[in-house]
Amino acid sequence: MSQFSVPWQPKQPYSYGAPARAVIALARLTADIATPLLRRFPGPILIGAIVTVCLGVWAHALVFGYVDQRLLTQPVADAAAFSYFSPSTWGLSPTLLHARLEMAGGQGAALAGLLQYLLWPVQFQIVRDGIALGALFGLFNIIPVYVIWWERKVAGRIQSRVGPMRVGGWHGWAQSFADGIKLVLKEDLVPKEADGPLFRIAPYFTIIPTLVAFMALPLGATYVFRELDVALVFILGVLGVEVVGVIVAGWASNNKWSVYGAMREACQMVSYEIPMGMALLVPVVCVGSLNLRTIAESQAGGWFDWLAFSNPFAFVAFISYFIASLASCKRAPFDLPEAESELVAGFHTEYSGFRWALFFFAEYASMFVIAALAVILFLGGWNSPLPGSWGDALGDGLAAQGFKGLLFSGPIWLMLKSIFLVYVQIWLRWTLPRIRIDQVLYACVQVLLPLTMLLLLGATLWVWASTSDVGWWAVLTTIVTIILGLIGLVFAFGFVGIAAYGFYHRRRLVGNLVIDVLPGS
Amino acid sequence: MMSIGLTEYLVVAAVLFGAGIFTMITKRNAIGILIGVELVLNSANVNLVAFDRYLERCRIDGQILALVVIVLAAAEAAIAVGICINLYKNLATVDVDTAAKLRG
Amino acid sequence: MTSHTYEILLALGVLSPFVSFWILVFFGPRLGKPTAGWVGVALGMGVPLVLATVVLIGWRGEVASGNAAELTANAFRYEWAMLGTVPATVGVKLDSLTVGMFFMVTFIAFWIFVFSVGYMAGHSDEVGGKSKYHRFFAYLSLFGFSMLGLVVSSSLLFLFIFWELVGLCSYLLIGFYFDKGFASAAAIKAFITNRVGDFGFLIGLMLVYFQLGTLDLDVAAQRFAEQYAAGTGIFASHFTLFGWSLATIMGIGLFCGAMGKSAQFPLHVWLPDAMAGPTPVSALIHAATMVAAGVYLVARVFRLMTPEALMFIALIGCLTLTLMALIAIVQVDIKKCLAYSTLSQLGYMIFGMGCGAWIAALFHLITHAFFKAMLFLGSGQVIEGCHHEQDMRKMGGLRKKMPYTCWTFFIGVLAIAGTGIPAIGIGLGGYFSKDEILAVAYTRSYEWGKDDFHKHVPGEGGGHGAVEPADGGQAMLASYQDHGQAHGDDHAPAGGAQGIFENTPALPKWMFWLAIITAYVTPFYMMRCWWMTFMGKPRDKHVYEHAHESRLMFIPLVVLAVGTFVSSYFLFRPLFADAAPAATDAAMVMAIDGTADTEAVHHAHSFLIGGVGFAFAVGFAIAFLIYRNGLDLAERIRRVLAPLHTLLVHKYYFDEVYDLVWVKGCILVAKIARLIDTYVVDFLFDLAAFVTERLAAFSGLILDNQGVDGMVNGVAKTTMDVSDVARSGQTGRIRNYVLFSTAMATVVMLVLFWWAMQAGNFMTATSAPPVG
Amino acid sequence: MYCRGPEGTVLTKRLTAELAPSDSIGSSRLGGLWRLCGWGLAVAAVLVLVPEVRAQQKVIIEPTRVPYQSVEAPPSPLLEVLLFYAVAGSTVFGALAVCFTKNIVRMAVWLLVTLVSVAMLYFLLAANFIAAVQLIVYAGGTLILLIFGVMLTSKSPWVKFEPSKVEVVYAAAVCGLLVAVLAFILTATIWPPAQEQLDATTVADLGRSLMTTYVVPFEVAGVLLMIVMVGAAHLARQEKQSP
Repeated sequence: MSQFSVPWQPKQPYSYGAPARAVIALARLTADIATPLLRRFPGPILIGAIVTVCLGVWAHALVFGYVDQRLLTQPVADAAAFSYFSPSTWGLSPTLLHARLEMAGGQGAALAGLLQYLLWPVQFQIVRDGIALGALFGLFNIIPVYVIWWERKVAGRIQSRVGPMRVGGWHGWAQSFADGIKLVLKEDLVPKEADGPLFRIAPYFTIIPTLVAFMALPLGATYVFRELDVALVFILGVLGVEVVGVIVAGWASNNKWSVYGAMREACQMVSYEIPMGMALLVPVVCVGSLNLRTIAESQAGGWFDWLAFSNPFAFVAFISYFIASLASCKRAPFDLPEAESELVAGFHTEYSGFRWALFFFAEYASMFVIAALAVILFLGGWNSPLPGSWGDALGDGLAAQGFKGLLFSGPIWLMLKSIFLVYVQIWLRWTLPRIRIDQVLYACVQVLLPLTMLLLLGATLWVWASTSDVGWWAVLTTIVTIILGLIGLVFAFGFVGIAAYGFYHRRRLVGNLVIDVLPGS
Repeated sequence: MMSIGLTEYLVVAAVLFGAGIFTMITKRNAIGILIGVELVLNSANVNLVAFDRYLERCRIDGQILALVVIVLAAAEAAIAVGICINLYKNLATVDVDTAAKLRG
Repeated sequence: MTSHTYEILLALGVLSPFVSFWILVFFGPRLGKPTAGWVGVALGMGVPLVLATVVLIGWRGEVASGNAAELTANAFRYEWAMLGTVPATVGVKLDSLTVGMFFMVTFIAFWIFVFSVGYMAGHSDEVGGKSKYHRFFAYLSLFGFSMLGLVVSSSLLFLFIFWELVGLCSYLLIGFYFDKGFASAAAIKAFITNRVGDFGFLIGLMLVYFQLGTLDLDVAAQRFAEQYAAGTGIFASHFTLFGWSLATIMGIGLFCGAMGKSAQFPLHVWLPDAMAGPTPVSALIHAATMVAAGVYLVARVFRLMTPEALMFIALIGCLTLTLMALIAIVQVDIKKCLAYSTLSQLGYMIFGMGCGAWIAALFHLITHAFFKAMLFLGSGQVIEGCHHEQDMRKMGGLRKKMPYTCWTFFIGVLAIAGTGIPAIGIGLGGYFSKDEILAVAYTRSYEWGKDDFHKHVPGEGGGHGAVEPADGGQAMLASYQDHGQAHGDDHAPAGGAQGIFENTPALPKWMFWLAIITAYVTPFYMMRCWWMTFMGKPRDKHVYEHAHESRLMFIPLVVLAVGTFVSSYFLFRPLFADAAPAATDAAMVMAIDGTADTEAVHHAHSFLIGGVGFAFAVGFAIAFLIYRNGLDLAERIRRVLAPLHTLLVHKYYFDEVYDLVWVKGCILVAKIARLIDTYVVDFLFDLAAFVTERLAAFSGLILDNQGVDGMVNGVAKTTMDVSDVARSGQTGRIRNYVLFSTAMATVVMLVLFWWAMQAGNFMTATSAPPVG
Repeated sequence: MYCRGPEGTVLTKRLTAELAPSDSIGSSRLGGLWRLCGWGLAVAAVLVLVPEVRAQQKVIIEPTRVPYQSVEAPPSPLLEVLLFYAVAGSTVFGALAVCFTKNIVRMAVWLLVTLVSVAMLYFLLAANFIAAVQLIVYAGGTLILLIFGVMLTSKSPWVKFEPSKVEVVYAAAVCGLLVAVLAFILTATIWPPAQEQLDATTVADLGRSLMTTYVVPFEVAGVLLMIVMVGAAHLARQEKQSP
């Protein structure tokens, strides 16, 4: 065993159960298969994965569009009262389905008929919901894992290190999986003086609302689990519930630092929800809807149609929202509830293992949610920056649809933009110092709150003025849009340029550091 | 039982109401009483929204009233917590029985 | 441009100072001392001035191309709320009056703002160690917002709201140095005096609301005319008070507001005291905003005035212009002298309104605004330069130290005196505007009722074209139109006015003569003021040595001096003459244009040239003779006329009389009440107590021990028993109360339920239709 | 004899002494008789007045209205029924848990369960906006305020104040009776038949109502919120340190 002699009784090695062993085996298998490939072809695999995902999404859209058109719409049209809750399609037998298809005309080709039979379970709402929930849960799991990995990489680069490099091979791509396995297997400690039930349940209070927020968050025009007409308010609401978990965790730990962290969180969260909500009202006022799909589709058409560039108030509101959302998901420089240097990790001081991991899952998932919300509301959602008229020129053929789905709209664009905003959050965290609690509250009450109030008022007046029939107003709007859009373009190209410069000169920039001798760089 | 109508919602609201009253009666912590009040207000809101849904002449009105009640409840909670904190400052406890004496 | 464009421009002009106000309120302390002021200048008045210029130029084009009436008619009205059945509309009253006033207010106020930056640079702005610099400009911005809002309001309701805001701002600004007792007292005095006037305004507003059933100015005028035609509503014969119809009461009520704001005769006491504020504030109040608001109000509600009300207005204006001019003669404080001259000139304007000289009064308002702003800023320059010395007796000879101020001030003196060369058409300010008021007054006094008078009335018979822009060459325009333009030709009584004004009396001649005499007094006191300040020899070495000019402060002076020249020469008069037709829907407007050639104009001209054409020379000469060699001659005259001088120095003892009547009166009533309390009420109490005591002592032995005691104790014990039962619930614990009330509610519910079951109609739903 | 309760003993004694001067003067023989009369009067008043009130009540409560026949409601979709019972169950469970929990923070957590369940009830009632507002305001705002208040006022998580057992028994009896009566009355009432397939009320409709018909309550609520903000800040402010 150990060659060190320790003063305490060493624990007997824990014999893992069958599920844990299975997980470990699966992980090892994955690593064994993926590592050589990734080490060999990192670039092609990455690009290929992105393209595959795009094509998969496009194929999914085609198939489900077909299902909706051929299997659901036709039978439902003659059912008088179809409601979402109606189970009328639950028990539809293949025979009956076939009969209905015959009644509908049966002009489909053999392949179409085969497809219909192959896909008949998909017509049932409950089956589709099950599939969608599974996909959602997978997305919900994979996002934090890779955002955590990315954060560690970015942090490393910012601090002139390289970050995780070993696990899995290419740039330590499996680091988060390894951490996850470690955390699952760690002992779940509950302090003796803690309020046990609350302590145990608190992490779930943070993670479940985030998952629920994903349900109403559209990733594309049709990629939403439940399209709500009040989706924006709903997501704000459930993200507001998330904070209860943090507070309860801090309280139940029965630890002074944790309680301080919890109180800071409560204070900060309740304060910043107001400017955040008011900044979010700006696009709502501009578009006139709380439905996220309506808001995103109103920005279709290209870079200059994005809401942030259409209106100076929305431009400032975007920045205000971003700042307030940092505070509301307790990211740096507003990470006072978990300040390591002052509160020894604050509300999750006493947590370990899986419950600790849940907090981090929730944090990184909600980072993505607020970034996606910003993208949908201000940065055109799933629309690409390319002008929509270019896409119209392609026509409506199948290939053209795929091409358009790849280039002009679709979930991939939303993901790219959201990931970029997540990257900005990470970037801010590793470059800005934490601010004091009084500065936090000052910034909210005396700066952001009046600012967002003015923005809301201004946006209202802007919209009101836009409805008037004054000729030169349109000219003014166009000019403002072009100016704002150009500012955005300059930022975007500047960002890309600086990144390219840094990448090209990465060795020169860090000088004679160990990066030159480490593998994978 | 297979038909969900107004009555079912109202009965749920009635149970909420009873629970809220019970909480108000059996708690000596001022904030506990406040929680009871929130329950009672919620039961009223369930009633209002149920009427909104099921009675034709209450369309919109019920939801508007529910909104107003939510606003009032938020305001009431803010003030009540302020009072609790003041109570704690003055008496070093939030036991409402301690606050029952008239002498300052 | 469409009318919406003008409206949006004007609305932006109104909102810009509001934005400036909030910016200064929130970020003022951070902007620091000069920056906050410049923000106020740029956003508070610079932007509105630019917009006002654009609108003015555009509007002149519209008037020239004849689109103005259509634009006015197309103005947008937003229905903000329903007050009962009366809609409260928001909108911009788009006509020449608004455009002209808007430009005047923004132009003058802009230069006053600029001046303020320089003025406040040298002044202490701290109270209790905290700078109030940004607050000053915030107040100024709010003042600008209120005044501009007042000007553009299309509804009486919003006019009243902005009206009150103007009052509030004047209160804040007059009391800017609120740590000094006299300033806060002056602010309170201004506020309370204005409240007295606003009370009347409110009465008038309520009459409009209840009787005319609208708050929109246009609709109100239309209904006014309709009600006159039908003899109903406010013209119903059973509604009279002191022989006045309700319409007259309404008109006088509305005018009461103007009396307060424009400081007319009985309510004028606040204006001289308002000098307690910083000098730019005085300039702002006296030239562009506050006092102009009253005249503007009368011009706006002119169509709601009956002849009786107009006569009342003329009377008040006449009294004001005379009495205040006399006081100005004896003032030694430079700002107070200017204040009383303002009062007198306001009297002229109101008098002109009362006579029907609508255009001339507004014209006078504009010219007066320019030169009075300049005079006040000049006085501010003097006071600032002379180390906060305001006594003119200690000045003298300042022309060498502050030449710009001296000569711009002199231009102001010339303008206010109405200097000009008759029959050539060269003159300044009052020469055109004031003399036109006098000409109209002359016509109203002497030509009125003559048979041939109405021959000069073009378009007689009530056609709408009776009044045309004055630069169109119309000679004398006296239009009497009633409600019925549509059937205007049906009644055209020869030689008499029609409609509501057929009974309009001639102006009493003494009013006209008082105005004429005052036209001689004005040049005298203004020349006296200027001479004492700038000419002669220095009388106080300390003051003289300190005197200097500030660049930032004299630029506005020069600009306003140029403005005085420009504004005198019929720049604005056509604008108001264009606005006048809209005012004559139900009212009477007279205008006299010097270039015309008719008999009545000749009468007026020949009289006025002889009467007041050289009044300025006479006044100047007298002042020059008296003050040429210092103050000795003036002192001798003062001794000779001591009683009169005392009367004037004490301002006819108005403050004392108000103090005696209202303050002391209140105290007297209180004292009398106290005496009654002490000697009558207390006596009765003592008597009752004495009697009761004797009776009780007498009866106690017999009744008390048995019957009364028994009853009292019984009642007490019953009460005790009941309260003992009731007390068991009074634990002072909230949860017990909740428990009891819930139990009671449950019981009540059960009982009701039981009764309802008994009655057999248990709580059936009320909305569903009965089955079967 | 009137001194009861541990708290107000001294005060009550003094009051008793002041209220009953007759004891010191010497009680009269007729006092007892008057006392009897007082009680008799009270009883007579009750006996006379109650039938009077009842008679008047009768007039009000007996309009000539034909009782409606009960219309059998159509069965609801299965999923809706299942969801309703699940959500109603969690609502009721959460509410009861709030009642019977002693620890104040746990109460708040159960309150969270109740509030979220009520929000889901609103979703079932097709009131999406109210549901979202319930989540934001109640779950995200009010509840956190409550927990915040607990944190500021509690010395230890285990401090408990308990009422007496008798009170709990009374409370249980009264509330049980209340719920029973309410449930009985509600189930005995015949409501008008529900509307078929109502769409969810759109936010636009709500907004339009708030800006037209209900503009006064809307504005009053705004003013109230502002007053409350000022008032709460005043209540919770730090006392100024005396120099």
